Amino acid sequence: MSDTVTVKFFARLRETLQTDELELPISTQGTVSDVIESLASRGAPWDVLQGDQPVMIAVNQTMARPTQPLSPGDEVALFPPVTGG
Amino acid sequence: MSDTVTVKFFARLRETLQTDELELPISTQGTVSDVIESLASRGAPWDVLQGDQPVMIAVNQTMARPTQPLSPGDEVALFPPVTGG
Amino acid sequence: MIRIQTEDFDIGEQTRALGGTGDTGAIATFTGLVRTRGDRQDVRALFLEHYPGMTESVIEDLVTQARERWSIQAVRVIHRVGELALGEQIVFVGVASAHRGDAFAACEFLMDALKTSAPFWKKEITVDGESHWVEQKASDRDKAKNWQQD
Amino acid sequence: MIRIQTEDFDIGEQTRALGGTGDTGAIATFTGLVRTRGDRQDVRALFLEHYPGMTESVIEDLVTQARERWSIQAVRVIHRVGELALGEQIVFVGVASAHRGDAFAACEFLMDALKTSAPFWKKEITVDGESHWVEQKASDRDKAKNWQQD
Repeated sequence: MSDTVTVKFFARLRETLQTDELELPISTQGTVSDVIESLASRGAPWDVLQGDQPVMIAVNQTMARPTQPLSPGDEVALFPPVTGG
Repeated sequence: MSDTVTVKFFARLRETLQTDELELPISTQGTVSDVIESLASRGAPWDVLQGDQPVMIAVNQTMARPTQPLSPGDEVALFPPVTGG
Repeated sequence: MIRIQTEDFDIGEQTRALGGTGDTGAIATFTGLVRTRGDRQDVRALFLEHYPGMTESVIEDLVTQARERWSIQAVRVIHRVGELALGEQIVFVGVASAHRGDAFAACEFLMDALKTSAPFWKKEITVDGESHWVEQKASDRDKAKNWQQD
Repeated sequence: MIRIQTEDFDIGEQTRALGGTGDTGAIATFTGLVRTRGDRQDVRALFLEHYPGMTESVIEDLVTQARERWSIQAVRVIHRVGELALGEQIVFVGVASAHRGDAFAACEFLMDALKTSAPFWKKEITVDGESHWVEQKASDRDKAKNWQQD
């Protein structure tokens, strides 16, 4: 198994970042926060991940908190609050 | 205008009394109670109007109380609690 | 629109008739069906009687109350009478609104109020050929009371 | 039955598919439509995006919660994605039950919960050709919270 996680972006985040999906290496004992920090440190537009607008998190298609530990192969999704229905 | 009221019966009452409608003379200052008493005094099966089962009243197609005064030409309806829907 | 009729109705058609103005965001509907377990088991049909004239005016009044209480755009109430077989549609209440909270509340209010104040009476016909008039439920009276405002 | 699809759906057909077993006495449905006044005025269309896979499993979970909480017999949820013009149907939730109280409650719960927990995002396209992502409403969060049990 690779030592990476897949990160997906939806809706406004997908548009702002002009990215719907990327692979990111993770360190041992990495969490969702580490992934967000690593991406935000790339500067604009990636700093939107630590900006004023709330970012929701799902890990392996289940809602998760920033403190959730990640394993290689996990699917992390970052998106704005949902607005369906 | 006649010095009578029309009395209508529905559902179980209509079946028990084998009557869907009749004309009844009313005295000056008569009420719905007077109509019910006059009918019940005919004996079985009419005494069902003063029996254990609740009898609902409408006068001119609006729900009414037994004390409601009647005028010649009024339409009185007597029926069991409603069960539609 | 309020209809008392013996004929069946099409829910899709009724629902489409409620929306489509561009202002409507929400349509809530309720459909009541003849079911096998009523007051007794093995119901095979219902016979529905009503008080022509009074029924329509009571429902008109309930719709007026709903319009005063919630922001709603269109209402359709259809109630069938006569003999209805197992599984058949008895009643339809559909409400259109800008918002779903108003649509749901008005639709449920209308059904609950209709059950206890519109002059309809149901007779159940069971598979053994017997028939009996349905009793009014205390639970229906309670539901209707819950909508009363202080 | 849960469907995420671009195609339209027929409410009559969906509702008929919910009932007809003879045990069903009540069907409550909700249909959401594209309306002209959303976050802004003069909306002419919506674009709906979702998270394939997660969306279905979140809705499955909501249906399981509804089944644990109310006595319900059948549930159908359809949510459309892609571009939808003014007046078009967006979402359908239909619930069949023996009793109307359960059907209404489960239907409203599912809609309220879906609004705040299923991964769908709406973009409004206005008549001037501009577009913007819709913001989550505090009123929707409040509605969903009201269903939380102690």
